[in-house]
Amino acid sequence: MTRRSSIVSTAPATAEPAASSSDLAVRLRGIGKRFPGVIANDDINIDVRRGTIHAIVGENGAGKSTLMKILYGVQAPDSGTIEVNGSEVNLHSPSDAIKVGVGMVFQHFMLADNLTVLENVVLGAEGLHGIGGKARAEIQRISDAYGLGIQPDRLVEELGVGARQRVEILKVLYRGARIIILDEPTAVLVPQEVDELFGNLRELKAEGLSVIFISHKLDEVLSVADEITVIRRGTTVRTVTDTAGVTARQLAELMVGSELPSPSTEASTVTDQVLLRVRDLSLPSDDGRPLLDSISFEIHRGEVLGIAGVEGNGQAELVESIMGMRPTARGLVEVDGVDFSARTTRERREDGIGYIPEDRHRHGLLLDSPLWENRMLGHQSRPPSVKHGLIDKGAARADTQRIIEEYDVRTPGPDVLARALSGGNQQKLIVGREMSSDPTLLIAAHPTRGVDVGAQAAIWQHIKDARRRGLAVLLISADLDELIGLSDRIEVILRGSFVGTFDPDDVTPERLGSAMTGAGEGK
Amino acid sequence: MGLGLASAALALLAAFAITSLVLLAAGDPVGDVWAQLLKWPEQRNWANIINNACTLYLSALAVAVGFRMNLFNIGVDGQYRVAAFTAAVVAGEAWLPGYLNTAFAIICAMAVGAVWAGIAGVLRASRGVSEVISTIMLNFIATYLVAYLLREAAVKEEGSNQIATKEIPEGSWIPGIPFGDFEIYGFVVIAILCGVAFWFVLNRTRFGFDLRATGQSSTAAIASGINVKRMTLGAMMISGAVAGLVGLPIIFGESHSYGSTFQSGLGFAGIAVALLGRNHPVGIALGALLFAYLDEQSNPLQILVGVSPQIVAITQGVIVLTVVISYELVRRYGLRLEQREVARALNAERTAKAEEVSA
Amino acid sequence: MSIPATTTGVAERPPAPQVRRTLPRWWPVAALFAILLALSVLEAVTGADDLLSRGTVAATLVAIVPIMLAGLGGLWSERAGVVNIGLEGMMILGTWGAGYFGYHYGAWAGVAGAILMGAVGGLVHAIATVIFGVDHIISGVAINIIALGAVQYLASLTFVGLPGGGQTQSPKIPDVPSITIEPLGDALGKVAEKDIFFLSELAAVFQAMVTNLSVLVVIAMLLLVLTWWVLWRTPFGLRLRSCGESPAAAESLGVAVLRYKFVAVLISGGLAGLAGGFLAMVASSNYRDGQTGGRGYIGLAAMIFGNWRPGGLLAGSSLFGYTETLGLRQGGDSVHALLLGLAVLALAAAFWQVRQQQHRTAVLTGVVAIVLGVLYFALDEVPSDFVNMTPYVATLLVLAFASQRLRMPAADGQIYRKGSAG
Amino acid sequence: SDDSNEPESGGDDTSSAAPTSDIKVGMAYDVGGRGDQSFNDSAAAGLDQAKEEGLVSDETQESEAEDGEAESAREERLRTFADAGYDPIIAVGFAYASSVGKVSEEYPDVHFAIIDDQSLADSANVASLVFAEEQGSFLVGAAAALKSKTGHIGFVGGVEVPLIGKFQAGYEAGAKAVNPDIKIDVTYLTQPPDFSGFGDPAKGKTAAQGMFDGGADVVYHAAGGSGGGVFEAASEAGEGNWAIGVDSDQYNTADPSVKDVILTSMLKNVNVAVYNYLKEVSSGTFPTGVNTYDLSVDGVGYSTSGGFVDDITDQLDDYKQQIIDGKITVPTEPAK
Ligand SMILES: Nc1ncnc2c1ncn2[C@@H]1O[C@H](COP(=O)(O)OP(=O)(O)OP(=O)(O)O)[C@@H](O)[C@H]1O
Ligand SMILES: Nc1ncnc2c1ncn2[C@@H]1O[C@H](COP(=O)(O)OP(=O)(O)OP(=O)(O)O)[C@@H](O)[C@H]1O
Ligand SMILES: [Mg+2]
Ligand SMILES: [Mg+2]
Repeated sequence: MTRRSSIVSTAPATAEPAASSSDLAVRLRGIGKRFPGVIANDDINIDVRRGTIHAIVGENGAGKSTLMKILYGVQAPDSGTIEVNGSEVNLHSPSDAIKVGVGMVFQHFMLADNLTVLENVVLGAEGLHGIGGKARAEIQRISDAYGLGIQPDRLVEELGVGARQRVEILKVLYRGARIIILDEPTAVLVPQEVDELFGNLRELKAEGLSVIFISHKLDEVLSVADEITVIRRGTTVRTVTDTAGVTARQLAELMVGSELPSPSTEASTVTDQVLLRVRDLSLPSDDGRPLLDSISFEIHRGEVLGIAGVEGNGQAELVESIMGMRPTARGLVEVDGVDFSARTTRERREDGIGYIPEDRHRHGLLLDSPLWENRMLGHQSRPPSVKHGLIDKGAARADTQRIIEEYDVRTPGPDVLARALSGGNQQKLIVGREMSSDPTLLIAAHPTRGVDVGAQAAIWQHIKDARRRGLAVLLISADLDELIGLSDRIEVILRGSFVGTFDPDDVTPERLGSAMTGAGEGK
Repeated sequence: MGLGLASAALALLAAFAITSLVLLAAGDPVGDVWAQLLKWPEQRNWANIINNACTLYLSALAVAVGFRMNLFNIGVDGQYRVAAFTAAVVAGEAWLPGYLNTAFAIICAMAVGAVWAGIAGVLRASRGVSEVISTIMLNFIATYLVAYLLREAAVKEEGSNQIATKEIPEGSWIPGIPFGDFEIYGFVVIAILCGVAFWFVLNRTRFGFDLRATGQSSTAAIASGINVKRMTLGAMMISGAVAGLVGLPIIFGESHSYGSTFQSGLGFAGIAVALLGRNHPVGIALGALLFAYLDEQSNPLQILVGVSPQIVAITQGVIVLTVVISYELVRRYGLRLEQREVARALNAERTAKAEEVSA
Repeated sequence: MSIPATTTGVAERPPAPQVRRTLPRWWPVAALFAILLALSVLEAVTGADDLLSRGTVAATLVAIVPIMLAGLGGLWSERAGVVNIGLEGMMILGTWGAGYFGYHYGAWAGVAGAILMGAVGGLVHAIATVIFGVDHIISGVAINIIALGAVQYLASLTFVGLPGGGQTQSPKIPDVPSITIEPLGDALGKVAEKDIFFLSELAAVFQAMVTNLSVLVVIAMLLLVLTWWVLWRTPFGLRLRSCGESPAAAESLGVAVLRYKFVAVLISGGLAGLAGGFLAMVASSNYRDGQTGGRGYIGLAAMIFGNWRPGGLLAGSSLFGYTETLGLRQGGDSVHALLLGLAVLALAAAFWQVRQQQHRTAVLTGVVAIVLGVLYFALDEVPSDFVNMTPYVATLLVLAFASQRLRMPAADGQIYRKGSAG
Repeated sequence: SDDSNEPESGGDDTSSAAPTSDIKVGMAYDVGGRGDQSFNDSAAAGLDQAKEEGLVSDETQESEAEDGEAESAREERLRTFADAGYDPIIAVGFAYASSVGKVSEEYPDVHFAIIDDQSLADSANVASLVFAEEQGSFLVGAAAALKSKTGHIGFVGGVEVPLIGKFQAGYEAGAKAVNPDIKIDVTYLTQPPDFSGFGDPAKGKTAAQGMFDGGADVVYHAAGGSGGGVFEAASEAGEGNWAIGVDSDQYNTADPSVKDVILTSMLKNVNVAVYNYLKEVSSGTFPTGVNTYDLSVDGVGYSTSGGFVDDITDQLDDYKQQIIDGKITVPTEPAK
């Protein structure tokens, strides 16, 4: 094994055998996969050494998930060969993959909400320890061994994201997988959870397991991975074996294939004009415990207020209450001096609130409608798309075309179904749509979640530009770097209350993280 | 479009084949049956076909309104029953003269249909009761309710064992449209207008957009500011209002009263037709005509060929199935074609590049 | 469709440590006794003595079974994620199967024939929905149309000319055996006649269960228990349910989703067929056109009412079967008495809602209670049409008050294609 | 007539015996058709008898209605018969009233008969064959009251239509004539447009069981095919409980296991009406106007098979005579 000091390292083309194949857990050669209209994978070559964490990075839609699904037998490749532990395998279904010791944690959780943790874990592997007491004991054993802290008899729907993530990993371990694929496992985790996860991964590695790890967060990748493969437009462009020798920036450039613009820190544009005033906003839940507990804050024109918090502490409820989507919310919401409390969601939108929902598939898009109809969604009471209650298709299409161009949405045109766009491009369309009505207040929940670095920078730029024009922004994000970089002020939310205010100029992700988990103190 | 036609043709062919197989297996005269079914209908039969298609069309339209919003209104049957009864009673009482009476009765029918469907809408919107179940229950309740009211309101003709509501005065009948030597329901015009309105409202108005959006994703609809509960109620009531029209061609064009032999089961047939027509007004029209055609042509089967006319019920059901299956098959075939084209384009690109490099 | 990993949203609640009140395991038994007690009180107060007579209970059992079996069919298929609105059609096929095979080859052949014919319907539904990915509702509706036409056509081919047979009915089918435990039945009968409050009613209930009880009723109840055991206590059941909750997750763990769905729909059809067979063989004694009378749909309603669970399904079918039976027997009086019971119940619910701070619903419920009470005192007997409405109105009312607690399998009704995991 | 002629069950197959007549009859049945063991079957029996006796050609043809069908479907059925040369055409059941009215005008040269309806009495080519069901029902009502020990009897109606109301009205009047204080339970199985009450023995059984359990000891059914369930209920209710059949002598057609509980049957001789009609047609005259079959012509009556009413025939025949003489007028609608 040679250590090279340059990022210009090996591209494991067939010409150069990277390591003796006995050392390899997985060896992919010439993998190709086409979807109607898309080439997801094209001549992919990757070697994963045993006992390592191998990261795969690439832009949205580069083909990472597809490749992993091929390795896990969900989808069949159109061409190429897969070797696991030195012998070639034909994977027709996940059960084939499980048999050869491959396990996968998907980008989107693969859990049945209405089943218990136990049921989710033993499903498909009932032959190992049955579905009863023995299985429960085994789950408990694994959970304790890796410190996963899992209660087997809880319903999955009662679990938070972090716990769900751990259930997913436990599922893989339960099956005795030696090769574990994690597709963007950190997207929804807070730093502490990420650290825990990485701790778990290192433990696995120490036991000789191999981990394939996909993430858009390049510094994470650099901190945990032993080797990194970059994929661009469906092909492997490079494998980096010396992770100490590369920077996130260099990786990003490999991913997009060009130089990145540097994100410039900008001067504050905060004015003294209060735009959003929230007083004593409360939201009771069915069981009496408040989801939001007397929250009060203000946002000025030109100000970005960031909300940090572990997922499930009331961020979504806060956003939805301000948007008028929660009928049981109590308290004052005032925009530009006008009381909005009694208004419907539509009226709030008409009167200047833009809304980027955190779950674009559920709240942001009509997946089976063309883009121009998606342009109308949430704006169906306003020109240019709709006039006097009638739809102006021509105008809607034209304005969609404008968004496509201004926001660099990669699509053949406005008549394509939203479903056909990759996640990042869907997100850009939503951002473009919400900006197009010149809102005075933008509520942005995880505006760049799952979006690649290139698109991320573009979305940030759009938000910054609008802020300069006087836009007030309520920003919710799990990406603390994003929060710190964009916000003028950060509030930490914990169990439905604000527990601390931070100045982004002098706060570290670690301090935020401890405040979010209740371990630290607010100011 | 070409593929769409192909799928329809494929479906009809498959239904033809399956029906023939059934007949063969049963030892019935296959040739004679098809000769009767495919015989060119006489003018009189055409008139019947169009008339029956008219009621089917309205019924299917009512179902389709719900479908577009992901609401499954199984209750058209009950809705049209209460509505037709109401229209017959109101028109029979003739509180207003001439066509005013007609118009008033039609409005009453639509209102009653809307309210009846609205019960399911309210239950769904406020209590989360599945409209499938509530409308089924409401169908049964409607049956008993109308039976009771009919006995209360009925006038019995001397010597007849039928009971019916008071006959509508002739001035309030809707005159037929001449069709050769025969007449078709004047209500056909209203049905066509309903189809046009259906298309326009759904595709060209904000309300229609809201409705379709809610149907596609209620969560996205909420986030976009649509009041989903109100839309649910609204869609259900519109569906019910259209359902209220279903029995009216018969009431105003033929029977002029509501009696115990009033045609039933139109609501369920409407579901099949709506599905066949893919919830599109033109498709529904074709589906309604096809179903009415089969019904009409099969009627004499027993008398002329000695085969139970129920054979066409099998054909009709099979058509519904084969249409959707063939649509799916054709769609998959189209996908594969597209995939192959992409591959070819890619290969061409590659060879071009390779040549460039070697050049 | 990809399954979003996020947990927040309007419908989904963030994880809240739910205060789940754990009821003792025997609560259904307690509830049953409470209901019987309430009915006894009602009998005593109103003098309507048919609410809990042996005849009522026996007829109720017979009325429950077809609905329950159909609902069980729905349960199997929907637990695997396939909506089966074609139950009605499969039941219809079952009635013919019972008539044909029962007449020619004897009672048990009739049972087998009913199951087989229902399974044929299930097969069509499975092929359409699982293999071709047709919308479940469309396929179900088509099956209902086809089945109705098919049995009428088949009947005209097979029953015309047989003694007692015709276009619309089969000859008489031999009976499946019934069970009577005579000494016990007699003893219970004596108690039942004594008119001791509650005890006599209880005796009547048990007497109905040991007198002239068709074996098919017993089999149906066993099937209910078996369903619970298979679906909730075996790996096969876990896999099957996972296909209805999250087929993508199931496939990602190597479960052959399509195969499980296919099998589930077949079983569903068989059960619905048996439901039809029961109608033809036990509830009456031959095949008749239109015999099912929408019970397939009602079975579906009972299943939803029962929250997609066997116990709940039994409760739903019982509500239905009971009110239907009351209506047909001494309908006017019994339903009249029920009005009073309902009024009291609604009043209690209203008070409870007041305590729960749900004032608007409380007012609504209170109004309902008053209307029911007024009706009770204003009428001597409920007109027959309204008597016949009872089961449907009751179902509607109960759903209106309970439906928020219902939860259907998460992927119910969705079309699943292989390779959609991830 | 030719006794070797076997009854034909429809169809146009050429029978061994040469047709003795060229009268081609078209029979349009109501829902249920031939084989319903009830009303339609009775009409079919009349036709069969006429064929057997060579009064009409063997080339008859039959067709039946479907549940809830469109009016045009009924009309088309009649037209198809007429176009195919069938004459006369017999419409079985009042549901055909308006169709016969319409089609008979379109085909003035074709002859029609309709059963259970007299709204077309003035038509030149329509014969109305109607029955005094209330009179026959009166007699079985009297029989029920005479036989009842509990003073409590029941009536199960198939579908709540005016026609069945006549049965109920007569039954109640007859029972009250015997015992003015008698208690009569009445249940209808379904309401139109749900006509399944004529073919749902399960419902019939449950309803009758309810009555027996409640103390009734005689139950009369006018419920077509559902009546089988009423008989079963009576049989299960045990000794001393009776059922009364309807339309034909059901003692002869019911399942042997329940024969012993069939006290009597109210005879509504549709077969006689059809046969008489065809006999007249074969003799060259097409009847028109209203042909009422009542007690005086034995168009309705009660049966004595089984001998269970032998002890009361005198009283029943006395009532019969009073009705024929007009001393008793039987109501045709149940008292509210
Ligand atoms: N089932 C599918 N059908 C059609 N196209 C698909 C399918 N799955 C993936 N694709 C396409 O293949 C390409 C690669 O997708 P893939 O999900 O592998 O990207 P990715 O690298 O994982 O992106 P991301 O970072 O957004 O997760 C995309 O362009 C996508 O549109
Ligand atoms: N069933 C499908 N049919 C067609 N295309 C699909 C299907 N499933 C996925 N895709 C394709 O997959 C791509 C991305 O899918 P995926 O679910 O992996 O990511 P996403 O959630 O959309 O994006 P991100 O992960 O970046 O947030 C889309 O562009 C879409 O074209
Ligand atoms: Mg991915
Ligand atoms: Mg993705």
